[in-house]
Amino acid sequence: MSVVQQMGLLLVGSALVNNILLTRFIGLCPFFGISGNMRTAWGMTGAVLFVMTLATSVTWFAYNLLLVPLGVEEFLYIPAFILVIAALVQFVEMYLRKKSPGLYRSMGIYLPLITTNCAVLAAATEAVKPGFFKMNMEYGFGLAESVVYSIGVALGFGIALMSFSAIRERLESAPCPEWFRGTPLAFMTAGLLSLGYVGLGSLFGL
Amino acid sequence: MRGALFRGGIHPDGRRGSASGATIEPATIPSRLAIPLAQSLGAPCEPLVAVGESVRRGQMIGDVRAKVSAPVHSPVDGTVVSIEPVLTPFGKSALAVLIEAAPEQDLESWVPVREDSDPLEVACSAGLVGLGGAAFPTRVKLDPPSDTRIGTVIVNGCECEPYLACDHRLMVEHADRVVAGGRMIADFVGADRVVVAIEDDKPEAVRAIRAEATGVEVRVLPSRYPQGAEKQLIRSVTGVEVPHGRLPFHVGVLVHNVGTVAALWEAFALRKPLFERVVTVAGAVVRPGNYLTAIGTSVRDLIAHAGGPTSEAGDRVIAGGPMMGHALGSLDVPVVKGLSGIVVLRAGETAPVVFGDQPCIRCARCWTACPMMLEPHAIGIRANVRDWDACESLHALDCIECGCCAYVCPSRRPLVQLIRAAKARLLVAGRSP
Amino acid sequence: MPSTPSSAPRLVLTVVATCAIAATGLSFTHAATADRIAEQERRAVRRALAEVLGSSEGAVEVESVDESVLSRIASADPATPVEAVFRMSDLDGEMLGWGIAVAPRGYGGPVRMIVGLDSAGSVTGVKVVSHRETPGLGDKVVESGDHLAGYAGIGSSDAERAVKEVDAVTGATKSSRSVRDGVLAAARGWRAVLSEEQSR
Amino acid sequence: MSEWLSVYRAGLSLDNPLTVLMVGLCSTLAVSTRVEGSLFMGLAVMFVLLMSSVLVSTTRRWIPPEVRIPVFIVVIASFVTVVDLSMKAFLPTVYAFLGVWIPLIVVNCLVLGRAEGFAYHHGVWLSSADALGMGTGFAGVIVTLAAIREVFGTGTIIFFGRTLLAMPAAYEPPNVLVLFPGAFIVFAFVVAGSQALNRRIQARAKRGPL
Amino acid sequence: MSDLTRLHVAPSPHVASPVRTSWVMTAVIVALAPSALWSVWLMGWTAAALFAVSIGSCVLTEWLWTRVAGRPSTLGDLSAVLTGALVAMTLPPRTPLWMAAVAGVVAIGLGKMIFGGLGWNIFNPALVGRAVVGISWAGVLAEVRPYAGGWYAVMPDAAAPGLDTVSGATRLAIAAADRAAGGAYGFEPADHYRSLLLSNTQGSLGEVSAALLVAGGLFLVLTRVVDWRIPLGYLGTVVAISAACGSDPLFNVLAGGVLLGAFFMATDYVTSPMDPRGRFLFGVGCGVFNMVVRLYGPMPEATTFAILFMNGLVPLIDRAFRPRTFGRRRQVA
Amino acid sequence: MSEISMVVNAALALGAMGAVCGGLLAAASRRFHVEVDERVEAVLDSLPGSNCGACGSPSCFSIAEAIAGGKASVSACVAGGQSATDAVAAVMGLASEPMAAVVSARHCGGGTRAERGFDYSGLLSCRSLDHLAGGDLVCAWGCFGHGDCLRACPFDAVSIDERGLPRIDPSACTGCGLCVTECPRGASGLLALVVADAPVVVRCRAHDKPGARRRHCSACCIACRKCEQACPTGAITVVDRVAVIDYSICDGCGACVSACPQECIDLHGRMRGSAGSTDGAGPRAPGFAALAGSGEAAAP
Ligand SMILES: Cc1cc2nc3c(=O)[nH]c(=O)nc-3n(C[C@H](O)[C@H](O)[C@H](O)COP(=O)(O)O)c2cc1C
Ligand SMILES: Cc1cc2nc3c(=O)[nH]c(=O)nc-3n(C[C@H](O)[C@H](O)[C@H](O)COP(=O)(O)O)c2cc1C
Ligand SMILES: Cc1cc2nc3c(=O)[nH]c(=O)nc-3n(C[C@H](O)[C@H](O)[C@H](O)COP(=O)(O)O)c2cc1C
Ligand SMILES: Cc1cc2nc3c(=O)[nH]c(=O)nc-3n(C[C@H](O)[C@H](O)[C@H](O)CO)c2cc1C
Ligand code: SF4
Ligand code: SF4
Ligand code: SF4
Ligand code: SF4
Ligand code: FES
Repeated sequence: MSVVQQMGLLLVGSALVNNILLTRFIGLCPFFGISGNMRTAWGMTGAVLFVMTLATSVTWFAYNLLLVPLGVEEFLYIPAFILVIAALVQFVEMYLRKKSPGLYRSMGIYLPLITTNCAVLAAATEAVKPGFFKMNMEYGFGLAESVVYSIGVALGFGIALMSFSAIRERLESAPCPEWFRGTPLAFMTAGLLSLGYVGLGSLFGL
Repeated sequence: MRGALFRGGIHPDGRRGSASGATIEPATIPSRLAIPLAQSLGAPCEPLVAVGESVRRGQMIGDVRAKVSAPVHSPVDGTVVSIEPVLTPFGKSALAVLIEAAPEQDLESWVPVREDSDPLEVACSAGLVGLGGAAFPTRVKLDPPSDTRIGTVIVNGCECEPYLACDHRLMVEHADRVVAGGRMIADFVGADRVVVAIEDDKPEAVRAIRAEATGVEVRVLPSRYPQGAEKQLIRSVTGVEVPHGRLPFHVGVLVHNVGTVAALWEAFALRKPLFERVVTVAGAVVRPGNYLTAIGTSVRDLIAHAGGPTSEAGDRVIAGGPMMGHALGSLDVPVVKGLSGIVVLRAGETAPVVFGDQPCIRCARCWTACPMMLEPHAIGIRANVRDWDACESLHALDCIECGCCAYVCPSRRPLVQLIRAAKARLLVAGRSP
Repeated sequence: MPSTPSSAPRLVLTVVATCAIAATGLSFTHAATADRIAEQERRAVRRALAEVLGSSEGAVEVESVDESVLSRIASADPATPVEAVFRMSDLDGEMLGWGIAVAPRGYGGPVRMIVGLDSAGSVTGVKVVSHRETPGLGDKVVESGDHLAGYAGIGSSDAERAVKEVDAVTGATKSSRSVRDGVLAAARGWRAVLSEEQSR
Repeated sequence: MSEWLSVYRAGLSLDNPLTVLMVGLCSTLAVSTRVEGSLFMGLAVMFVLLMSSVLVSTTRRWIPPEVRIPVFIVVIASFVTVVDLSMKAFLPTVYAFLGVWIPLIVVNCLVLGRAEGFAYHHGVWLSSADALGMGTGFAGVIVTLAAIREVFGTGTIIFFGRTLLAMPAAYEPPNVLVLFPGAFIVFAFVVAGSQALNRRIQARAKRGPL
Repeated sequence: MSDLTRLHVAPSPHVASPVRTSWVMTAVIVALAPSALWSVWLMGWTAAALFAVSIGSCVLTEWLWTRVAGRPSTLGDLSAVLTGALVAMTLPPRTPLWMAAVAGVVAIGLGKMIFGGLGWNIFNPALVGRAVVGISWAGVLAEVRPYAGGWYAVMPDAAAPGLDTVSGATRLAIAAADRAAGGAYGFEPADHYRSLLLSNTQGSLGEVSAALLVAGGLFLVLTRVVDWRIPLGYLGTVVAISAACGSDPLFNVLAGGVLLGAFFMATDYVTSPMDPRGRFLFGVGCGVFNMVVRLYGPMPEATTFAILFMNGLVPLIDRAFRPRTFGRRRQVA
Repeated sequence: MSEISMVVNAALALGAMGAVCGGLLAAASRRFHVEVDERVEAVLDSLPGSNCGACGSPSCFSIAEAIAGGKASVSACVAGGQSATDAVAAVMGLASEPMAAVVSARHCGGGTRAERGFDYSGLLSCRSLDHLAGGDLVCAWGCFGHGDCLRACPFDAVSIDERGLPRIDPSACTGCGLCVTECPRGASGLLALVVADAPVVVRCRAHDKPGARRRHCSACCIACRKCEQACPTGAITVVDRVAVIDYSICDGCGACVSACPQECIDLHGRMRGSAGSTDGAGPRAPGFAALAGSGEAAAP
């Protein structure tokens, strides 16, 4: 398999087949929390893409250049990763707020949400720590694969979030029964949305 | 020039009982007329006469100092009996001069329009307004901003509404006036091209105009509603889209209805003010026809003149055509300058009763039919939940209320009414289109 | 939020102190649990190994083969990852057979399983240790004793033919195939490597 | 004490983390295929919540706001690691089921949300009430969800090898309930149910003596 | 009421086209009828019972729902009948009747009414019902798939070489197995054209005759009930991908649920985009998903999931493709 | 690895990361420090938060910004009334401005008792109906009863009663006036804001000739002046053919209510000596019940 093919499969696998939101239940709080509005969904998608890629690269270095050499990866990876991510996100937020108010307004306000988004930690850990998720793909990537992988995850996050948010926008005016309005309907929709992803299960053996 | 025609549109049928074969004949003058003082777009007139005063045929009885307005004239010799609010056929309440017609009427003479070297003043004091629907003061349209140049005058003879035939008959019977009037307008505004646009379902009118047509072009357009709508017509004739928020003169075009053009000719050639017009009475009436009717005649009298309703008549009477006209709540409303026809619909012919809760099935028929290329279903849904901002961003204000969307909707959603509600709301909030 | 920022050293110190304390605490926790975790894992493996050989946990001695042997076995069937190979004997040191841990691809992820082979290279049993197959569909295959038992007795020499006689479960072909792949990989590994290894 | 109780109770119904605040959804939907695992998930979250709330509320005076998030999150991560390692050591079968969801408690929005939103602003006493209330509310919903999914989706509820509840033999369990679409769909109904319940509680509160 | 004493006022327009929602649904039902009747003829009472049960459960669910909600019945629009018929057509002939009933309840209850009824659902109700049942009882459905008996015996199926090597599988499954085995079964797609076109009893009820489906589909396209872009995009993509990947294009069009899906299910107004460009893209998306899963996925067939997946993207597609309002440049999203 | 060295390694690793992260944030908090106006938050907390728009701003947040920035008065929030004004003034450290508490009141009692001049089908919306042929009510001042006011009210203060008329709950109404703007006849006084404790309301605002009025509505004010005579304080007078109450004089005795032969005056706010305060559920309420089932009066 050529490198391009491999990266392509990695992208399809991480974005669609193993869609982080709909098939693996990671990052659901923002998925439901901020999908009410299309603009916000856009902003969040951009922010997640940015942070996820950055966080994965940084954790890759922290893991392979610090934790593993010191032999403490087994029990320190959780605090170490999340510390790096939290600090990074907070730093970016402060930076944007000061230096680029425009970008801050469109993207920065989602950053605090992302600090504690499971998706970022999960994607980073998955890409960096071998065997974290039991999946058909071989993990414990090199830096390049880790980054491609996290981009894929972020794209999958974006696709699901945007389509879900467009759906919710349409359902806003729906005459759905009073007792099911709002949150329950959103979950129902997510359930049916994920039905389509069932069909992608194990595609390309991913 | 892009594409031949405007996009969208529909082919409504139901021209049974249309009056296209009936020659224009005068309607009887009723004993009492109510002449609303607000008959054109813009400022309402103030009465120039007092109760008890006697008035002459053609005498100006209302006027106002405003750029956008048009004076009104008495269509009869008679006496002012009252000045009070009446309901117009379009559902608005307006102050009207009530005149008791004198028993003897001289139908050949009138108080002539004041002489003036400025044609605009003549057009104004003749009370000319657009007879194609919106009753926009003609004077204003003849006076485009000095930085624009009108290259083309389009005489709108499409008459695309089902049933209506007054424009058709005017073109057949008074082709000379239409052509001469069109050229007259071209002279005023300095246009080098006059186009008479006629739908292909009126071959008789095409022949008549062609016979007279010196110095004007005749464009035969496929019949498709709303071919006669100004922006769509300009698109069909010139291939240019009037940009959003702009008026026809921005693209160098002036559109006038054939009735307006003929009335303009009369104002200049015969010095006759606009106090009567041809009104089609069609549908379930005994004698469908085109009646030269004095402004102020009540619709009840006019229908009576046409022989009254037949046994097929339902309970809906339309002022205007069935696509854009207003259903009347009472027959005691006066004929006004903007009223081109009265249609008595047959029972069962009307669009079924609706209440707005039939769901949109997203069939996209309205989407395809809308000549303004809007998304009527979406505006309707948003208007229903009072999301006016969303309506605005869906360009609700661009809607021309042609009714194509509601006509084709298999779910019979009251789309036009919903959109109109949104528009009213947005205009109140001061959002300009 | 107070609008005056705290002093920089204080910020750094707070974070470093927290981190240091946390790290220390965690190393002690790790120290306290590490042995037990390792023991748990060992026991799980032994239990599984004993099971596929049909004997009891207390009655076997388990010994991993060395890396070079493992890699030779793995290369016998490159399509299926081989994770570990154990040599098993009874308490007297009598050779009982082999346990080969393989991880073929299933429907939802790798199906990690242990294939037991006796000293003649015949399959003694198959046990799936962990998997991500669909509940109610694939998991019926990999968890069903009956289906897995179908592989018992297959000899290494004609494994390619014999595994086909085990019927795939309708509706879960892919899961069925993963078990078949695993057994096949074990058999091939035995044929290529262990058969001689054993005689040494 | 009554304040403690009312804070505690809020987590159970009107401020339930899952059905009202909608935080901590991931692990809930992911592990709620089995009652057994869900119960331990609930306990693990409750433990981490309680420990970190207590620690945060006692030390909050010394933590500068600029670095509070990193500090909290390290604290939380440490407790999570403790749970992770202990569960691996003492409950290997449960751990095998919960898998990555234990490490992911770190980013369970519920935990940090309460540490920052509540414990940072309140004393130990109330923070413990909040943590326990939220924890109980979380555990209650996740176990309910798991019970529905397990009994209808597999036909039985098996708790440490013992069958607690079984559907009649003729029942063909629909797998969709234990797959990911089922998680969303069943949860939709659980939320609808709890909203109805909350409305009744609120209505009663309104009607009650003034 | 010809004396015009009491008038009726309503908003314009005062006339309307004769096409009504129930008329549209009837047209689709009529287009489906030949296939449905043919499947009943071929497979006898089992098929008839399946139709009856799934239509019945759809209709009953909708009726009960509106009744409990205290709203007027919406059965008159006939969409529930259509959903029921389509549910049946996606099921294999020997499906247990209780399963068809569940599919109907899920289709109407969870797929449609809970969103607010006709017009509001995001996902194709029939496919929601089918997918839920398919996921829930995949094993059972796999077992009931092969059909033998009924009046089918009258019309012998074309001999299918290699059929018995894999028992009880659809032709697509055989093709997939053959592909996986590198052609070991010697599967020859062309041998199956005839039976796929006329009398295929190996698949679900809606797959009995590709010819009748195409006829019904063309009827809908020609009467402008459905937009040609969706079926064209869908089928065109299926052909293109199979040709590019060395699979028989015609076989891929005829076999499985692609034709039923392309003409009758992807075209559902409610769950497909409104813009012509969007519709084409939607069709293409369905085709891509369908073919990729067929060729590289674990399942031999994926029409259901392909359409459901694309349904989820429809609101997004709708937002991306909006008409350019007359006189305006481009729509700002 | 010995236990000690592991502990040291661990502390070292995490400590180092902590140092880097802490340092980064410390530097950032310094370099990128931004002043935020906390008063915006505080003002926002004092507002009702219903984003009703009655103040003319699109959201509570934007008016909070304006208030905090000194661009709007502390009493800008119409809906929040006196309590919001006081709270905002406290935040801003300014003196509170007294506001006259008002509520909305309906001045029509027709409903099912008013004649409709034609049948109507279309949206059940007062505004839409008003656009068509001037509305189906013969009375040009009356209430259509399709509840545009109800839909406009952000505070759920309006309901439609069994006579097909909106009933405004004075305890829920904040006096924001959105219903008045929304009502197509709000401008002619059908809905109007009155003092919050207005005890009684005249349910008619028609100005045509009482004789004609009577023909198409059995609930109208007939300008008989019986209320004028009954009122001990002289608060109620007939002006322009309809009774009008001067609330600065009215003391809520209710004499006019029983004097009116048309049942045209009834309770709105709290009557003197009575406990409840509901709109329209006056002494004659039971009589109204007989006119039930008028919700869809326009349906043919
Ligand atoms: C607010 C407004 C302003 C207009 N101003 C002008 C104008 O300045 N010059 C002009 O020629 N026409 C003007 N028009 C007339 C329109 O171009 C159009 O001819 C008229 O409204 C009739 O429209 P109809 O298509 O609805 O019948 C104006 C129309 C409106 C509504
Ligand atoms: C939907 C629609 C249809 C119209 N159809 C006609 C028509 O058939 N004939 C016509 O003269 N004007 C029609 N009009 C009015 C024209 O747009 C335009 O206002 C008129 O021709 C201008 O001429 P006037 O100012 O002399 O009335 C229509 C307007 C609309 C919005
Ligand atoms: C939700 C879902 C879950 C599935 N899970 C499995 C599985 O666990 N194992 C498996 O082999 N196939 C699984 N499949 C694949 C299908 O059952 C597929 O049809 C089957 O693998 C091949 O069909 P056959 O067994 O009829 O030849 C799943 C399919 C779906 C839709
Ligand atoms: C062309 C067309 C195709 C349809 N296809 C389906 C379908 O595949 N499944 C279904 O449940 N309903 C179908 N319907 C019926 C109806 O539109 C559908 O139930 C709505 O989604 C219900 O809101 C179809 C209707 C039309 C007009
Ligand atoms: S009424 Fe408006 S929205 Fe409807 S078709 Fe005409 S222009 Fe388009
Ligand atoms: S025509 Fe009617 S049903 Fe069709 S999309 Fe438009 S509003 Fe919806
Ligand atoms: S008060 Fe006005 S808005 Fe309210 S129901 Fe009456 S007419 Fe409609
Ligand atoms: S009843 Fe009117 S004034 Fe009172 S709160 Fe509601 S909308 Fe505002
Ligand atoms: S628990 Fe909230 S995003 Fe995962």
